[in-house]
Amino acid sequence: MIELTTDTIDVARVIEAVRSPKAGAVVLFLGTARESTGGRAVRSLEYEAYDAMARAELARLEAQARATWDLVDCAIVHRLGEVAVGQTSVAIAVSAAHREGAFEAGRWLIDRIKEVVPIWKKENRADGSADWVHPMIDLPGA
Amino acid sequence: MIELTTDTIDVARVIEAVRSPKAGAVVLFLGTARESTGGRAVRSLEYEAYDAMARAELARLEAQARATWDLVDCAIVHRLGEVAVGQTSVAIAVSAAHREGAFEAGRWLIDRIKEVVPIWKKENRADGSADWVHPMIDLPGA
Amino acid sequence: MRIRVRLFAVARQAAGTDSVEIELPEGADIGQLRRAMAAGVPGLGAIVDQLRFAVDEEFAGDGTKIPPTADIACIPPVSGG
Amino acid sequence: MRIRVRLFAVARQAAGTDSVEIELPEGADIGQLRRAMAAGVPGLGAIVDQLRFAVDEEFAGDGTKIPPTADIACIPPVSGG
Repeated sequence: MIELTTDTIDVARVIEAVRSPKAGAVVLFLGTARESTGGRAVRSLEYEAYDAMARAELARLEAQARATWDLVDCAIVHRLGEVAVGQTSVAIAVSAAHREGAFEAGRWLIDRIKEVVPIWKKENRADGSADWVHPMIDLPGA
Repeated sequence: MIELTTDTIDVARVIEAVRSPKAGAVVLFLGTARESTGGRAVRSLEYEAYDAMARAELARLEAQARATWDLVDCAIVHRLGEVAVGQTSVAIAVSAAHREGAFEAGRWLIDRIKEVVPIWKKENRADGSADWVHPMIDLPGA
Repeated sequence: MRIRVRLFAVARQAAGTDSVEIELPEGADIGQLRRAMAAGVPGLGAIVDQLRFAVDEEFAGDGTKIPPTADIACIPPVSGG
Repeated sequence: MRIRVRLFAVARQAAGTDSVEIELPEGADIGQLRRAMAAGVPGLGAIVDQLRFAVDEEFAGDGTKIPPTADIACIPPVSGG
């Protein structure tokens, strides 16, 4: 299951999507908006996606994770638009017969999402400033 | 938060217990009752604990995980009594500033729980047989 | 001294009771308790090396002296999670 | 040929628009597009080496020839999750 949504992520639904009598383990990862980064107070995060390609990349990652760890099921939901501090920006749930595969797949999926899925985050700060977060880019004046 | 309970585990409550504006990551692990082990159909699992010591050991593990990974919060709920196939036997949730610590702590906690917390599982099988599961013990006739 | 030992899971099932009383010399240690349990409780002899013991809700090694009034438990290999 | 290139995040913000049109010789590759974008789109010159490009929703290396009717996007370093 792959979803991009501007609504609040229903975490219980993401977990239910992967539960199965075949699974002995479920691992869920939530990315949540922190109140500060680099010592600066954050008001909200804002996510933008290249929608069609983001879905395609997420589907490729899901397929690769299922094949590598013999997952029972896998669900990935990423929020777009504004995300208030404390709220969930991404939810990844995987189920597997045993816990080793579930932990490894969950960790791999979030690591890869942060490398290849065309989704970008803007930090809206308490002081009124706002910047796109681009790892590896040291923007002049940022 | 440490709980042993004979009721269905409310997974949403376990997650809410660790959510925080200080956290950028939440990792949840669920152990769920599988429909078969070693090729034999399972009807339900049944958990028994040395209650006071299990709570004490879980509290020691929580304290050690908090200190090792600088967790924002940590919650562990283990079910006792009969657990039907598909249901949750244990829920572990941790939150941390970053995902590395959250994944490592979650994985370490379930590994250690399976080594040191005095809780035991009995498999009630579809064929009417039932056995306590004791890793390392090769019981005569088991 | 007479020690009451809690039993769980396969040990409880083998003994048919959730605790047994074991007679030990004053100042005995967990190793002596282990051997007395293996000899005196049906079904425990085969798994004696895998048993752990707890004194007042903490694991205790074979060299630990048993306090006469402590809470003692026999802990077969655990299988929670 | 005239290629429309989608822009996102910092690239969109720097250009002040969500797509730009770039004139390239027939049979040009992604490397040529990269250099043309750096020269022609305000703000992109400083980050030209960090940009990736996608052809029809898949990442494409600098040697990839650009099909005239493909869907082309400029992908600054991503920061989802």
